[in-house]
Amino acid sequence: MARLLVACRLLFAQPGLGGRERVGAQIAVAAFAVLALYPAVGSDYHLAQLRDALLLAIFALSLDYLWGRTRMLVMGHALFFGIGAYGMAIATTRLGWPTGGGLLLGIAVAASVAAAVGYFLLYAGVRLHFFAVLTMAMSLIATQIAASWSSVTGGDVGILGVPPIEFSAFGLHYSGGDGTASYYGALFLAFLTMLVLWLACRAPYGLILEAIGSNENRARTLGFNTARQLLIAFTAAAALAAFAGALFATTAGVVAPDLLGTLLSTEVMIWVAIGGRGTFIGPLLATLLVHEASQTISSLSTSLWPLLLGALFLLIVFALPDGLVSLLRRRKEA
Amino acid sequence: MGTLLEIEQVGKRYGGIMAIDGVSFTIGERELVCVIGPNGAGKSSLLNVMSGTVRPDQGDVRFRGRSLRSQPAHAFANHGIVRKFQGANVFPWMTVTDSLRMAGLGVALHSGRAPPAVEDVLATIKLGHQAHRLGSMCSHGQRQWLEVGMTLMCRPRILLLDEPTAGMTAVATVEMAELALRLAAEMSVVVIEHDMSFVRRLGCRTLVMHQGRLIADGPFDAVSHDERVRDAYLGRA
Amino acid sequence: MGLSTITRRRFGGLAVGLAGAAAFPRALRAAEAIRIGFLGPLSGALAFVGQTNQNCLDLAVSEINEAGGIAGRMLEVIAEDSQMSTKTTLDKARKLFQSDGVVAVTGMVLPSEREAALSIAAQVKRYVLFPNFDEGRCHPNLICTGLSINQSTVPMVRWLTSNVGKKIYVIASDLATNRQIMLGSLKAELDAQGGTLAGAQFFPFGARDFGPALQQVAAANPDIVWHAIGDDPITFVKQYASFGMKPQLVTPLVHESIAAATEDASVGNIGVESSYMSVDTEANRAFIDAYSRRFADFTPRRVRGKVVMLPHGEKTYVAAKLLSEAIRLGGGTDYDALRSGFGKVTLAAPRGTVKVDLAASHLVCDTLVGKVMPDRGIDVIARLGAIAPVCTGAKG
Amino acid sequence: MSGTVVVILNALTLISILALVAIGLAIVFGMMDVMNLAHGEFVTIGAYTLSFVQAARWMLPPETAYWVALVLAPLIGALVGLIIEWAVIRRLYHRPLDTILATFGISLILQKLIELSFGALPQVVVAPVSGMVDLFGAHYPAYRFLIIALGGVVIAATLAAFRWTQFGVDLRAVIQNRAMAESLGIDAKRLTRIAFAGGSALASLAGVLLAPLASVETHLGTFYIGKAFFVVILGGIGSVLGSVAGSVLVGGAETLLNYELDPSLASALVLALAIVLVRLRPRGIVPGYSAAHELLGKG
Repeated sequence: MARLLVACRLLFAQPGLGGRERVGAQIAVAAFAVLALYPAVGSDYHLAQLRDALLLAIFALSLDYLWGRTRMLVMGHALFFGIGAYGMAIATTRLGWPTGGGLLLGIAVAASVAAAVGYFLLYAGVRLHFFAVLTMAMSLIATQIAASWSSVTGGDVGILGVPPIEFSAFGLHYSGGDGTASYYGALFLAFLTMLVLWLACRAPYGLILEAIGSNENRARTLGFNTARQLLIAFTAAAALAAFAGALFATTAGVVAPDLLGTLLSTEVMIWVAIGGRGTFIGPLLATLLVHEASQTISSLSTSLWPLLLGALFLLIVFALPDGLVSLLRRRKEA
Repeated sequence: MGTLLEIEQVGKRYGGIMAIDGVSFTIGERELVCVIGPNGAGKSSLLNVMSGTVRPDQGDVRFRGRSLRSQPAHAFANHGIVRKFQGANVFPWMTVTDSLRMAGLGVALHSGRAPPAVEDVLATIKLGHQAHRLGSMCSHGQRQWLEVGMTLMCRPRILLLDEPTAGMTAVATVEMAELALRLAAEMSVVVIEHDMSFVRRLGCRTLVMHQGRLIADGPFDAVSHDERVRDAYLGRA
Repeated sequence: MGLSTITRRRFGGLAVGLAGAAAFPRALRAAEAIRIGFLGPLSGALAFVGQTNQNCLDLAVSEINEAGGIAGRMLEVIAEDSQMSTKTTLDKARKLFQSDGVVAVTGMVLPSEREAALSIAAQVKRYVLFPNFDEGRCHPNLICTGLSINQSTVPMVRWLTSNVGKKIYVIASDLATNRQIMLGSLKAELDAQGGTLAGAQFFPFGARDFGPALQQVAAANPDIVWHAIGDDPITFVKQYASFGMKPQLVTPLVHESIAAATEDASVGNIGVESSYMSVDTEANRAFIDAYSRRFADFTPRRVRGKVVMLPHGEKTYVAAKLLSEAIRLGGGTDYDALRSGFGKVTLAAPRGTVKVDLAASHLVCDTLVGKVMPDRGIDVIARLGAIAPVCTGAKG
Repeated sequence: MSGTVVVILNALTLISILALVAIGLAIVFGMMDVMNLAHGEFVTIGAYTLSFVQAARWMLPPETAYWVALVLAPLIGALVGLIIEWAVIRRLYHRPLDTILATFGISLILQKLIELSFGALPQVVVAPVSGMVDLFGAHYPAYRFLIIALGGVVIAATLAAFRWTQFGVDLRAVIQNRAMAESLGIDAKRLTRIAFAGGSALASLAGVLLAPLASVETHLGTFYIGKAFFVVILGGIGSVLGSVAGSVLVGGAETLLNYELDPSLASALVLALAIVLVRLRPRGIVPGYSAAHELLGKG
């Protein structure tokens, strides 16, 4: 126990705030302030839209933690988001559990799947593209299972009637069915997630992940059990994705097989890539922006949006190789 | 002087080539050892086996009598066998300070003992003025020092240095030799080198490898006069 | 007609469409219009179905508007692409209902799209008009303009056992509705008629090689193969024909578009539907002619001189016409007015006279048996009458 | 007896197509470390070439036009491949992860361009031969025999070219050690370009072979790309023989399991089996020497 405390102190000791971090922190505080004031002006529709985007931002942060720090790409990350969503839906509609139980079920199943598969693959030295493609395969399998195993998952139609989260604490009542309340809930959780991940990764723990990501062999010879570290990071990312998925299920009210599928997995990769891998605030804001932008683009022209979106991706790759955050950085440095 | 590491009949094959062929020797506590040999003699392969980076096909590596044969690379480091790579293998996107801080954590978490102070190691490797420079921005020589610094953060019992002076100025080479001699007072140090003047300066026990075999083992002066060693270097063997 | 001309016209049309959209801000176009939402797959594997639905909705709306609108108010379509994704369907449904203020949405193809749209519609008390055949889903906010299982599969099995054969093999997409409801109803009716189920196989979406399945079917030697490969009926029909399969192919997925895309492979296939392009009513002739004129460039493919149109299109067209009648009869666009309106409608639809059964969320209309002729047209070879819809799927 | 033959023939049909799609992917992946998510679109391009040539006729009956398309499709695939390589891929050689984003964008654009040119409606294509043939005691569609034969010949030719021609030797050299190959005077950039175009051509050829069995629509390729990636990972990145072996394994297992199990379960089981196999042979059945492996240790 004492040893665990020592380890925590070693791993999560916080260094002073660096110059570049200060810029990021300012952006984060400004973004939070703007978003917190948004309900005063936004319509119900835009509020609900932004709330969903904030939940998806948690999902994006879970990938950013993994991909940005350990360079480990999960091409089927929606697998865990979907498991979280299905866990919530099955627990609340089939088993009659409260939403808290659904949250735990989704997270527990996702973390167990990640731990089992991760142990199996990571300890065998499966990395990089191999790992990425295999996770894509897992998401394909899961989509198929969700569509076929209809007695549990509702099949292709999915599960309907997932209730919103409701709870009372300290004499206050929170109701996820209320637009403004659920918006603030999502806002709080998204920024809390970002804060926690940022604090963890700016501490020495983040250095370890960075070292493993950039040169695993070297890290191993420095005494790090790299496979175990990667497994922990993978499992944590899966749990966080499931958390986001479970929350999403409560606001959407339905879950369907494509929540586990490759399209959502690709989208989350794109959000993180556009925001700038490993920057946390970048992917969070990118999720909000890209989600809104792709909604707008696809409403602008129902027939041409794939062209516009495809062009946007190419533009980002060539014009903003390090994501949106690099734009700010470049300006700062210039 | 007790025995710390035993290399016993180690062999490693790559395709049709025996990179290491039945090599045996021991390394004592606080012993300084140089490994020399012409290109392709199997020096780096030997170091890979000694540090657990590569698993041998035959033979055994024993640390204080315990076999490490089936142990993963990180376990070697946690036992105190820490290596520096050839050609300055640093982390490009980490500052010097961050690299050192990170390097100390692995072993520290395993042993429960705090790592050495980053400032002390910075002073030892003379990079105090470069503390906030990124690994990728360091000169080749600075990276060599940084690599050594990272190994020191692991509190090594046996330090394995693969070509520590490659790309260094003459002055820095002298400094590296001094550091190696100083470190040998606290730990065992094994150095693989090409630079004969450096090896001569260390003036320690020297192992000579040739075509995967160990052909000589003794004080540098004796080894350097050995007929077989001369033949090997001149390509007559 | 050369391909290059199609291409040019298509691109030209796009350019004009874009310019038009840019020139007239949405708010100015129709201040007092009643809005109806289109939400269907305009991209992805089912884009052709979605686009056909969109065409037919546009056609119906312009006909309504040319006839003076609904009590003087014009009808306006706001279209969104569901992208075949649940998340996007939720987002777009929310936009249509909450931001654009549409009275109802239609155009969905997949049951998952229907459910996603319905979950938002229920929150805002609006209607979803689902233009596809389905498992018999019932919901207070839903009206399906296609046949439910008890209107299609059940009478069809009865007809088949007395006219074609008693041994049926089922090959279907691996969907919950197929596995549980379709197969269950089919088997129950088959048992009741003294037939036998020779076997059943379910394929995941994206399955493209039916060789092994067809070999097993041939070994089972049924009289009839009932197929419901929803994601890619064309591939299935082509492979079925290429293996020289003997049993009669029967499917709820038979229409002129598939017949035209499969060369001779579909000829002789029997289908069950609520409408075909060849249905002989005045409304249908007018509808098919108008569609052919207006969407002559939509696809080069023609059957019996008319532009190929899917039965989904007719269902969307009917949905729009039903909605406008319901608004007129109910005297308003809110849920209660619409509900009472739907209860009163009797519409001369292309497929024939239809009424709404509110309790069952479906229409009352004739069930038609069609057969693919060598000219790729489909003839109605039997009418199974108007069967009252029953909830076989989920309720509420 | 005849049942077994048909099982084998069914497996061979799937294997031929999978292998043709996967070979190009494996080479590009191995040589350039590029995960080309737009590779499936070349299959679509091939299928649309067939429907276009058959629709245009040029005074040929569709059965004859098929053979024209069989020659034309690889050329068009190669041309489009060259353009994409020149415009995008070559600029991203050192940014493997960005290629995922870029090629996903290209895939979206290509699909939409095809749809804009030909419409969303599935295209009509006609097989050059029809009817059933009795061979090896099996009653089997003639066209499927043709797929197996043509696919087999092309795969064998590719294998031979990779193994015995100077081009193949150079290519393998680049895959194994790009820097070394370049220092030996091999023009790696040119070779990469040719390999990319060649891989695209093979995928387009697969598209032609496949088209008469499938629904020719703009998403045709996407159904194969996932499986093809899988075949490559399983077979060994950068290895042509590996891709063939991977195809045999995935195609064979899926066909066989289809006879015993529910098809959904079968394809899920194949993917799960493949994961197990990758665990046991992390570098694939026939390990290629690829940049991707080396990346593991590089900073």
